[in-house]
Amino acid sequence: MSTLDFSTKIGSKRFSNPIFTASGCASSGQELSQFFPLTELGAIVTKSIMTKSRTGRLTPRMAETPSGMLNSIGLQGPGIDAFLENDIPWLVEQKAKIIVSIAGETVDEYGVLSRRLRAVSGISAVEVNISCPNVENRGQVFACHPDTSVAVIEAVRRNIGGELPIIAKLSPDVTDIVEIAAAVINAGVDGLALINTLLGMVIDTNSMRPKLAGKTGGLSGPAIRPVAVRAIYQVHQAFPNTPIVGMGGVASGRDAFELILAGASAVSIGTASFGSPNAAMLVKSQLSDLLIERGFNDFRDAIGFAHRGL
Amino acid sequence: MSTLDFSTKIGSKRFSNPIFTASGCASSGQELSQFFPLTELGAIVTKSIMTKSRTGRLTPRMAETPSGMLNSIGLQGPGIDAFLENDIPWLVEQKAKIIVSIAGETVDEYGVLSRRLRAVSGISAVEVNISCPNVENRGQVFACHPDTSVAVIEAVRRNIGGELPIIAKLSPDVTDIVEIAAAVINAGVDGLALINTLLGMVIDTNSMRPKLAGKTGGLSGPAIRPVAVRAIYQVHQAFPNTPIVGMGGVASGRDAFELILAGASAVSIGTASFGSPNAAMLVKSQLSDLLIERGFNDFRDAIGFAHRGL
Amino acid sequence: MIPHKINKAAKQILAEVISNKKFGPYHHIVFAVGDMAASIKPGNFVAISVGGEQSSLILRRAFAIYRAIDKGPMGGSIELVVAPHGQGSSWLCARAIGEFVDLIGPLGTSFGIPTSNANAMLIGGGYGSAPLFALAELLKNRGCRVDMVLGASTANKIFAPLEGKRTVSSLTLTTDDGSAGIHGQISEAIPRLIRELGTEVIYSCGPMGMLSAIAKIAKEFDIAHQCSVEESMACGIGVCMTCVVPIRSEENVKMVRTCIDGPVMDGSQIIWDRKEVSDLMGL
Amino acid sequence: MIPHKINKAAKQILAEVISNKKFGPYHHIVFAVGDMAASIKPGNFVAISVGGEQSSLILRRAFAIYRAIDKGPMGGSIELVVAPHGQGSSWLCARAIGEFVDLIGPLGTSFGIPTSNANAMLIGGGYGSAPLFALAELLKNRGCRVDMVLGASTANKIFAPLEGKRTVSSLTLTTDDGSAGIHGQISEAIPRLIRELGTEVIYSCGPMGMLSAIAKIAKEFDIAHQCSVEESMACGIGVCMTCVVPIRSEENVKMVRTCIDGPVMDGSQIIWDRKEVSDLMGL
Ligand SMILES: Cc1cc2nc3c(=O)[nH]c(=O)nc-3n(C[C@H](O)[C@H](O)[C@H](O)COP(=O)(O)OP(=O)(O)OC[C@H]3O[C@@H](n4cnc5c(N)ncnc54)[C@H](O)[C@@H]3O)c2cc1C
Ligand SMILES: Cc1cc2nc3c(=O)[nH]c(=O)nc-3n(C[C@H](O)[C@H](O)[C@H](O)COP(=O)(O)OP(=O)(O)OC[C@H]3O[C@@H](n4cnc5c(N)ncnc54)[C@H](O)[C@@H]3O)c2cc1C
Ligand SMILES: Cc1cc2nc3c(=O)[nH]c(=O)nc-3n(C[C@H](O)[C@H](O)[C@H](O)COP(=O)(O)O)c2cc1C
Ligand SMILES: Cc1cc2nc3c(=O)[nH]c(=O)nc-3n(C[C@H](O)[C@H](O)[C@H](O)COP(=O)(O)O)c2cc1C
Ligand code: FES
Ligand code: FES
Repeated sequence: MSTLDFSTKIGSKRFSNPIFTASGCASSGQELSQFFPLTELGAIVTKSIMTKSRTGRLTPRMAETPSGMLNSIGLQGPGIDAFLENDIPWLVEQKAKIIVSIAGETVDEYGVLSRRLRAVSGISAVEVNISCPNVENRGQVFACHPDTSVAVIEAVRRNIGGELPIIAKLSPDVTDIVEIAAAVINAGVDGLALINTLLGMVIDTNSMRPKLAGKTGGLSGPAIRPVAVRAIYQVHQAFPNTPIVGMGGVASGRDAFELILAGASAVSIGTASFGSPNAAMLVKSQLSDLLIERGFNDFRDAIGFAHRGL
Repeated sequence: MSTLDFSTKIGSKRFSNPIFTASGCASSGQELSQFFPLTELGAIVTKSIMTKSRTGRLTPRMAETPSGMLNSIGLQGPGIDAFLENDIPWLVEQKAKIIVSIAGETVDEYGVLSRRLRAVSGISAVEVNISCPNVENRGQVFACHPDTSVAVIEAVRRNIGGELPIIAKLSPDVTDIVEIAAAVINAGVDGLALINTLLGMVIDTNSMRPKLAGKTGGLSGPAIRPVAVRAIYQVHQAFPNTPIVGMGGVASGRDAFELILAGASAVSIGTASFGSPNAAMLVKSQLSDLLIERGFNDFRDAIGFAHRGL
Repeated sequence: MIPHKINKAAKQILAEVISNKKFGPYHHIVFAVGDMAASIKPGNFVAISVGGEQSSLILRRAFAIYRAIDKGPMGGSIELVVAPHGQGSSWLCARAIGEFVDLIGPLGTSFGIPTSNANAMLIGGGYGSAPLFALAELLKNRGCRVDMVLGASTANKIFAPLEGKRTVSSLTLTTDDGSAGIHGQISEAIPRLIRELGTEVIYSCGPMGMLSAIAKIAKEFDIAHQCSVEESMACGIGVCMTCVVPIRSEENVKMVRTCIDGPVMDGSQIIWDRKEVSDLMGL
Repeated sequence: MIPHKINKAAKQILAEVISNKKFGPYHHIVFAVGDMAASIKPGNFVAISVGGEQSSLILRRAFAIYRAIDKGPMGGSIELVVAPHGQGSSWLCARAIGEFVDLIGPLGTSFGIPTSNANAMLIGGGYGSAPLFALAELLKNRGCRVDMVLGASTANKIFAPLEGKRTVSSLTLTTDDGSAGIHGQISEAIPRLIRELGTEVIYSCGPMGMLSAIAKIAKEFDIAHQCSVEESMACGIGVCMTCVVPIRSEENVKMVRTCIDGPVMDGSQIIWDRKEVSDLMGL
């Protein structure tokens, strides 16, 4: 029997295995903990938290699409205070590895959130969701431009202090994702999360109106996997030393392996958890089998393997 | 029995119905003509033709993905001379409505192609595929930037003369598709074709290498339909008077109707023809039934209907 | 700090189809679910994967549990009433006996039972009547008077099996087209019935429009109203936040998940009017 | 100016599965195809939609026709030999009798028949032997001597049904693991056999590696070689340009569609060496 070192690293932090949940797809963790112990995850990435509590969007908030779905939740959440008071202590009690995702509407808000997090123990990293509409700049999302992306990352870096790894989560809806990656790496991030959802729309052909209350929504699921693989491959090619948390349509060990071969150091499970609450555990065991089958003793040897020896 | 005016217009040209083939998905037309008369199509859009004959890429050139596929053909084709000598006369003989798609690696090539087309009779429009790598500019595709897009369109406009409608085919792989649309509309196009494929990649988990010989490929099929609907909706919102040839994952009358409600004046069938050679005919009859069912007497009243009366 | 409403009994199983019969425009489908049956309460639902292995349908579909039988000849079983509506429900209706489906249940909240005897009115629209029959039995066993009102657009869309009818004290039917029972929308008939029957608590299940109309009536009469709502659900287990309804809270509006805080909810808490919600949210 | 090779007989039909039997690691599947059967020539293939209505598999799968029977008890029928390899072929192998599949055929070119008697060698790898049996019969009826060589990685992967074996003058088996016939790769056994049997023309079908090795041998012996190639096909009908193989042309390389100019092609025209192709293309 082969043994496998399944651990992975992002910045200074080590994770027992590379299977994470994706932000916004595991709620606060409590709902999934009914189906498996959260300690089995490499890490749980919390839903993006904002400074204040948010009601989010009206319904319908989702539309199924071929091998995918649109969502438009509008970042509903309790706000950082309630989050730190309720969610984090519970997760810490479960001994879960925690990555906190933060989101803001202004650069300042990201700074405020980071300051709140610096004193909190039990957190392994902060994921900066910069795919939010920038209210200061025509409502375009921060992740769309290098300068706004950098402004956010610098605010986080300045305020978070210590050695908590910073992961910038990028949007695929850009002309050149490598350019954005370069900018945030330059601004000092320890890792990247690729990819957030693609902007999409479904029109209800009965009502003849956009199906979602928010009109557009984020496309996720297996449909977008080829886009995720391409983005990860391009960015890993340009920056082979920057760890990438890969995500986008992963529903099996084979899918996770594909993202890892492209360059991901860890893989987040999002929409697949909606189809099956056990998805992350399934992916984890299938991936471990596949790695052993392919002769890997150390998971990290597989990262970016598709780039080598061609 | 209701009657339906199914005709549509792009620039000065009228088409008997709004169902077209998508460039590169109907070859020269001869292969499909075995399954239905080409006169049944609103128009056949030919595969993108270049100045010289091209061998295209090595195989594998395709990979199936969830509800989609990647292709990397590399614009294989006979070159404009052989095309005008063989393909066009045959299509004219069939009495097919023809839209010629052109592609170049330099701005000049687009100019050359346009000059060759100006004297050709039997053509209803020219579709300018600007999603080609620009060899003069780091290999980025023309459609990625407003300035390179405009340069191509101006070269076409200058050389084509007469009143042949010019349709610019845009790529969805941009930060702001409305910005690109604005630029080419300003440069004088008569219509837009939305969307070309999304850049994607599949890694073969057996060989652990990119599956396509060309590594990356274009993602098409139902998987990308929500992105197409969104792009069409955004552009129609900004420029309600510019006709849009919509495409991206249309496989049924319902799908076509969705793109039309978003703002498409015509709908091209691409990948669906691979699944079924009759796809365009199926879409056409289902769409006509749906329009009648929803009470439309004139197809054109349905264009962009999702924007109105909300 | 686990939200107290998570249904702790939920399990993911492969459930065998042991019967699938057409019943008017619906399919009455029975699944072998073993132990799960014992943990089911009236109002709970299940979430089922649809489309099979190569499916492009990636999300589960939610179905109210019509009946759960703890120890039948095939062990524990549950029964659903499914309308073949779109791709997923049509796929489910096409399952043959002996096939297995991936099923999670029981999910969500159940109907609350009055602590003392009360005159209960159970109102169901279309297949919305399905979960009300198990509730009727439970209420009757607790000594409540149970009046049932079932409506639909047309006669054959009323789901009212014989066995179910036996448990109720009165049964009133309504159809929009007058093809059976009272002619008109179900909500039009309710006020008179409440007065005549001395209704003290209302249970309802059906389309959102119907529930909203009933909530208004319940408010006018000032009687309790538990309704089972139906919002689009992507996950059914509380992780996606797509299935929310707006309820009143101190601040203004709170969006709660109908898969965890529902589907059975207090009708008076829900803000039924979209305009009111938008206004409260400052949209 | 229609490319003269388009198979004009091609039709899209719904074909009923009338038999589906396991045959070693393969499935032998029979479809009722009516009139289509009469237009089929050895070497033609069909393209089948897989995965059913909600399928995420959007492309057809290509399968060589093993046999076509014009007027059987069920009308015209065709038979395929399918290896359950990935999602699509596994789905096809799981079809029950009475189910219908969406099928287009006959597609592609067929094996050319020598105008005068000739000693023919038919070489098949794995399920690649399937189209060779109908060819063997045809050749035999035209007075040719037919020698067959079938190989696979291991014994049970050789597809060689009894009826098929009867039509040939000699049958040689090879397996990579030595579990049946000659131990080794099929191509290793060929040169000796060509000499012994006085082979004048080779027909082959199987994995690209095998075809390439045979092409080399055929060139050395300077004998004609028709091979049936297998490239990934997105459409099967000539509209997508994904299925190409490089052939020699005046200029340098020409990519031709194996679904229209193939699957049966002149082995000497194909440029088998990838490196050579890249070089010729100036890559
Ligand atoms: C708590 C609950 C209980 C339900 N109980 C029943 C029942 O007992 N019998 C029954 O026939 N149906 C019931 N439904 C509705 C059932 O889930 C839908 O009929 C089904 O989702 C439609 O799926 P489809 O694939 O056929 O339709 P599609 O239109 O293809 O569905 C597309 C998407 O929209 C969602 N959707 C579509 N219609 C509805 C709907 N009415 N409610 C919620 N989501 C919808 C689907 O879940 C899917 O994600 C219930 C729904 C909920 C939320
Ligand atoms: C002309 C021709 C004749 C064939 N005859 C037979 C036959 O008689 N019996 C048989 O079992 N198989 C045959 N094949 C191969 C058969 O098409 C593949 O087994 C099948 O496509 C695999 O599909 P899948 O969904 O099971 O695998 P997947 O790996 O899921 O397929 C994914 C994609 O890759 C393509 N692909 C995968 N493997 C192959 C392959 N070997 N050749 C071509 N495309 C492939 C598929 O078409 C699909 O688009 C033939 C192929 C061609 C081109
Ligand atoms: C319902 C839903 C909610 C999401 N919420 C967030 C969020 O709050 N923050 C964030 O960074 N990403 C969010 N995402 C994006 C996912 O984290 C992930 O990047 C994306 O869905 C692609 O992965 P998948 O295909 O595995 O779902 C959300 C996705 C979905 C489907
Ligand atoms: C095999 C293939 C070849 C294509 N070739 C071209 C091309 O030559 N020129 C072009 O403008 N678009 C080309 N496209 C893009 C299509 O025209 C279309 O924009 C895209 O596939 C989206 O539509 P669909 O999802 O209906 O296929 C090609 C697409 C495919 C799948
Ligand atoms: S359906 Fe996902 S949270 Fe309720
Ligand atoms: S498979 Fe499409 S051209 Fe051959």
